Amino acid sequence: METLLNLTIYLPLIGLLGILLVRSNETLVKWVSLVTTLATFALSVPLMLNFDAANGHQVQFLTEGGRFVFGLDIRYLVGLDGLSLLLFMLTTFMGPIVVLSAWDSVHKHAAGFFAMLMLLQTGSLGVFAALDAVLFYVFFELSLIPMYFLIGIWGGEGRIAATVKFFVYTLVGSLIMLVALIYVGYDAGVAVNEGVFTSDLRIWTGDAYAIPLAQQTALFLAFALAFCIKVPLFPFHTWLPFAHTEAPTAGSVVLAAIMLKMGTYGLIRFCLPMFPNASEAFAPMMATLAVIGIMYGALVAMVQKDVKKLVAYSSVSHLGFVVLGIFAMNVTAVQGAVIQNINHGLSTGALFLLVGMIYDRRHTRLIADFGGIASVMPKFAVLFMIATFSSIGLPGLNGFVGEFLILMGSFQSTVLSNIWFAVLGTTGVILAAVYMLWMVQRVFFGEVTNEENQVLTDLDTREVGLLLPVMILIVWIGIYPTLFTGYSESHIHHTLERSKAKGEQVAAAARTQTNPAWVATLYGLNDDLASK
Amino acid sequence: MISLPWFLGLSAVLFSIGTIGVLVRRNAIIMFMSVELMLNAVNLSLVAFSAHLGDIHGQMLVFFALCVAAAEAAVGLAIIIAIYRNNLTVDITKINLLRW
Amino acid sequence: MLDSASLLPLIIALPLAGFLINGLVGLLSETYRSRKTLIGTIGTTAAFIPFLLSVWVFLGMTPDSDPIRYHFLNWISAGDFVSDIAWRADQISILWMLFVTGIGSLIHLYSMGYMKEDEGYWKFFAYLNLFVFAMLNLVMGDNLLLLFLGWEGVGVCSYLLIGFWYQDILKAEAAKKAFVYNRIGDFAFLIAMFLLFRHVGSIQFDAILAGLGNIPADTAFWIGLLMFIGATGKSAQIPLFVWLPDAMAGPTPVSALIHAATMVTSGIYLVSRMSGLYALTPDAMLIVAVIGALTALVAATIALTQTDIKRVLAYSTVSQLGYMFLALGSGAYIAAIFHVITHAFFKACLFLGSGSVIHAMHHVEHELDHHGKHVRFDPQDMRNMGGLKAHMPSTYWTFLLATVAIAGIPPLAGFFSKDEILAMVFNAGATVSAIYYVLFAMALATAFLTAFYMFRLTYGTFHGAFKLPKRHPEAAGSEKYLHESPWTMTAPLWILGILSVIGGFMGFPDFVVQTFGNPDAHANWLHGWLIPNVSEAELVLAKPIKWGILLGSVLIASVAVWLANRTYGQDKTAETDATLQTRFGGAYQLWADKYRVDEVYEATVADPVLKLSDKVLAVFDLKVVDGLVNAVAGLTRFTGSLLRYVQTGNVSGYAFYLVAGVLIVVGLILF
Amino acid sequence: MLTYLFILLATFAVASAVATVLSRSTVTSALFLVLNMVTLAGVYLLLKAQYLAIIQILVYAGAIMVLFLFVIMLLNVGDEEPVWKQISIRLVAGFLLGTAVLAQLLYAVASYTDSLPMIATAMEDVGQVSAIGDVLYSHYLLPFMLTAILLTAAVIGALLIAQHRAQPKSRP
Repeated sequence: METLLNLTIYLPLIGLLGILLVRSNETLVKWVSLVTTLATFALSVPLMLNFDAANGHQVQFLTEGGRFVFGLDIRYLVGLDGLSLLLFMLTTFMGPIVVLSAWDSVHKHAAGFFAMLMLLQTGSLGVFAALDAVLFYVFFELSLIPMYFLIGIWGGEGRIAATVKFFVYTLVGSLIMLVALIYVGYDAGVAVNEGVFTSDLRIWTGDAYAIPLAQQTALFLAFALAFCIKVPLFPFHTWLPFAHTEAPTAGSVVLAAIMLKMGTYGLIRFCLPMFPNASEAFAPMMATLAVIGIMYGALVAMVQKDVKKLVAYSSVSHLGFVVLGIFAMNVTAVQGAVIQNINHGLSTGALFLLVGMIYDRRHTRLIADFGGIASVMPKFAVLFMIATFSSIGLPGLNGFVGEFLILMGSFQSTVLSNIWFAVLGTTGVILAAVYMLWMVQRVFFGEVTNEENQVLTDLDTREVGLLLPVMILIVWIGIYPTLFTGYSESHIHHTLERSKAKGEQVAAAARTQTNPAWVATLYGLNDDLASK
Repeated sequence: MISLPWFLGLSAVLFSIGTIGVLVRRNAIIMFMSVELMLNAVNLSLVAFSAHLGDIHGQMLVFFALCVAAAEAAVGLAIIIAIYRNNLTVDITKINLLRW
Repeated sequence: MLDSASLLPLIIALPLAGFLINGLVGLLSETYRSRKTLIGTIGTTAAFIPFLLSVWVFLGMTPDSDPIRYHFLNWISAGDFVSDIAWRADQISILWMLFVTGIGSLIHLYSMGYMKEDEGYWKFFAYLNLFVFAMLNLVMGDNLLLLFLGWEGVGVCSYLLIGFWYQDILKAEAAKKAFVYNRIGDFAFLIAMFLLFRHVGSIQFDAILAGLGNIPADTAFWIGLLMFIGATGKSAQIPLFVWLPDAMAGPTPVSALIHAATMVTSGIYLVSRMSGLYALTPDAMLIVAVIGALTALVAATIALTQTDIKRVLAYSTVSQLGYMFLALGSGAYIAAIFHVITHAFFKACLFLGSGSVIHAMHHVEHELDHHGKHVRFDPQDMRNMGGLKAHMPSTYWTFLLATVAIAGIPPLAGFFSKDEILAMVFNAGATVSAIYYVLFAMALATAFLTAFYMFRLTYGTFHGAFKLPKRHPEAAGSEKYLHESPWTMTAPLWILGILSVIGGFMGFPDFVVQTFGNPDAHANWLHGWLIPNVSEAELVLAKPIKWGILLGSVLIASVAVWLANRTYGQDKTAETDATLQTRFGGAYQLWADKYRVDEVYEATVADPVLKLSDKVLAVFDLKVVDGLVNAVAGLTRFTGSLLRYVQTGNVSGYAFYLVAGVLIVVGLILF
Repeated sequence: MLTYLFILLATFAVASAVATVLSRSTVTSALFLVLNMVTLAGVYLLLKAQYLAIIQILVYAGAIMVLFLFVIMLLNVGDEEPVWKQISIRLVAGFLLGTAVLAQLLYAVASYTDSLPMIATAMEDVGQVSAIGDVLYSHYLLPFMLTAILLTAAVIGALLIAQHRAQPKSRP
């Protein structure tokens, strides 16, 4: 099983070599990529089937390499647990779909394009499987590079500006994280690893290692900044609409479905267990930003003239839900956030795929250029409607499950201790209906006003075929989400429980010594003393 | 017997003269020679320390510095030749390709 | 002997199967789409068999039997929160199941005739089946979340069906409007659910009932209020009622099924289901009653001025729904449910009748076209109609029956339910608060108006002369094209018409029997059926007062009918409308403008939000949020642009920096 | 005796260094540098570093400076104006900075004079060729080998850089 996991991660690299071998033959390149991604998915299925969901909090299929940097405890550690499994599976699942979506639309340097997709695949899989912080960081950045080229070479008109913004913005965030990461590595090394730098996440998040309050604050902010830019949380979201609009369809899909998830994944993986006190202290702030993001993203999406931009802003809104769920810090909400990660990947991924299909035909994405499409492209309209309803959270489809659990959880949250976060977040449900349905109305309904739309052809077998698995999953998760939430349940449960215990332990230790005034205020050390 | 500070003082004077040469001359070759002068000054203090401490490693360092100086001279002069070919001058004030 | 519990999933699954068959096969196969009889039969059967099964389940139940449950699967579970997909049939939900599937299958049958010419026939039946599926989930759900699934599901079906002729952008717009208004209600519903879970720890109905004691009084008020706001969205009450009249853009069978008989009553279902909760909070009940009475009156006045036959019925529906909420607010859950059922009968009948009329008018338009006279007129405008009585007897007679029923003339269905509501409101005035007396007066006024405008409609449509030729001279002689609808359409009309006549006897008032016969007799079957399951307020009025209210309501209805006959009876619709307009002046104008609610919402909510988003937020996003990011980047660039002057390209310059730097560093070490 | 010799050598060294820096002609400059190297070799002898003194003359004066002279003649660079006639800010600043460096270095030497070591007893043997050979072929063997590679690389690099290209690029 360990071998299988490693094979799954690196198979796309092998595929990449294959692509380079046959690079002059476009057809062959496409088939090699398709077979590679399909094989990757096929290899990952046994992982899911053999995963012991009841022990989801334990790392499974662990590969433990030796130290590969002299004098530092940096190891090759990959494995899956309940948190990463679903995202890992989503990544392998989206692989063939993304390749298929680019089948007929990429002709410029096709080999390069598909090679980048393969590299991206390995990078993303590595991010989710890595259990060593340095390894995580390496994969985190590795996935950035192919995306930079995907947007920069195969993007639209303003691709250069968009890709530079995307790259620099995320890189700035992750460099700040790198500084924090090195600090934690040495600190943990001194504390629990005989003075040797360690980046083993099991040690970092383990019970033995706790970070004092003042340091927690700075480190939390550094990590959270990196992840919030990646998510992206309001007000760090401005790279997203540009990147999405300029990216080729495949790029948009991977960006929305997988890369944004690295941010929310990081928040759960690093921030909650390592900085329990800081997470709790900053939870209201993060939740405020998340709620602003939910409403703000929705309102701005409402007035967009470009379909892709609209979907991009809707992502800001949806991911606001996820962040809200994470910082509600109870099992219900965090579970909702985990499943909403998957849901957003599916529904927004599907929307980007669909927008890409109509773009291939009409070479425009402006809402005003369409109208009455439903009459000419019925299959397209049906699939688009399903994706839309999933995106606006209709019960019975996947989007609802995540949003509902997040809102339910944050409403009951003791950390947020204020129902208004959930109440205001719920307005996103109304706004989502407004902007999505208004767009649908303008694109699909009414008479066909534009002559060019009169001759559009409906989706062909390839296009329907690549959307069908997504649609099936959308319905499946909507009706039987327990199957999916079951994988992460015990992990979330353990993480929250242990981080709570660790937080109490750190706070108790802090009370026995004098603290700077801001620490005492931020973590309410004085209040507790007074009340005791 | 001459004490160590005398040698060091001489080294300092030579080093400073070399520095001034690098700073004030415009001829690339003379600047280069000034650099050699500075190098020699440093070598001198190394040898002096080595002798006064009775430690041979200082002299070994000078030995290797000499080798590096030789290599450096070869490459540096080659560069000067290349520059001269392109610009027909060795006046470094006229060579400012890296200007903003 | 069939086990009732195992029938429940079948009841749910059949409409879903119908949807999947018609929807998927229709989408994929061109030939299947043309086989309309097959499609219609599948659709109708998928609704009718569940009706038979529901009857079977119903027959196996007694007023105090336990709810029948079927647990299908564990739907959502995360942390403390658990929700199953499980269905239940109890005394309340079985009533809805019966008339949803019953009226549903009648309307399926009707649609086979009505939609015959439409190319979206397969889609229509698929949507109808999906609606029945969702509606059954709504009423059979064993917990609030499954109810919510049905709640949103019927919203989607309503969206799809209102926008069924989506080529007309106005219809698509109306569909979106309906969905969004419903969503506003859903928002409140969700919050209510969160609050409830917070205090009770479950959203399963029995657990909620058991845990009501844990809810503090003020929270109970908020939950009650929020749930009611949810209900106002779905059941078109003030302030969210404006979507329903626009929803008439959908095909008429849809208006009959969704926007009159079933979906719009789900708000009443919800409140009745939560009756135990409302019993804790009289304040919330008062709000429900006030809103209900206001809606009833407001909608009735608007209905008075409308000329579109379907819009009159739509406002009438809103008004009657207001009546039901008034009943709920007065603690008269049984009366409300009673009115839901009778209303379903006569309002479905009225809508289907109007559909039959519209069908005929379309036919006229079509025939005129066929004969080369291209007359464009609105087939729903009653000013073009008149005298249809002679040409469409079945439609006329059933329509008349339903009109009499809604007007509250004994012994038709509407009379009994309306009278019970009036009595209960008066009762609440006597026992709870004097405000209910005001509401009682409003209810009486509404009853008067209802009878009046319904007869205005009937007279305008069916009596007098055919007015189309008068308005469009080219259409002279077009009355010969008028014809009665096919049997698939008239049969449901007759069934519903008869039900409107006899339906009221299921709730025959006890005191009438008690006056003339056995003083302990119970004639009110519905009361006996529901009383163990709802927190009904106790009727304490003395018998003479009850008689007084009964006679009073009959009197008011009769006066209204007599007045309508006098003013509208002799083909004087236009003239009387004009007289009313001069007599009431500004008020009439306000009614005709529908109280300008749409315009007010547009001006106070929609426009500002859109402007805010477009002019402020979208600009803010680009200029301020992104501007800050760019400013940081710009600062870096600016610093660079200053620092680049250090790069003189001059070797001795660099040498200077180097030496100076060494001086400084060594200096720092030395000193 | 040795002291006088040191003073003599030092005077020569400083004078030749100044001349190297200030002379108008590049060739003169180079020749003065050779003189400087030779006097330094003398100073090395005073320090009993015979091996280095010889190497200094062989490598520096013999090889490197010959290379310099070759290049100077190859390029045939003309004489410049005397340094003192081209007074500019650069010149003044250069002299000031150089003086500052000198002051700093002398200060450093002066302030640590007391703690500097006196001449070691083993000094006699340190500079012997045999002593150096001993260390060079044992302890410093690897760096010594690497030196060979470095010199080879330098030769190849110099060849490549100085290679005559078909079309010299004009200055952009």
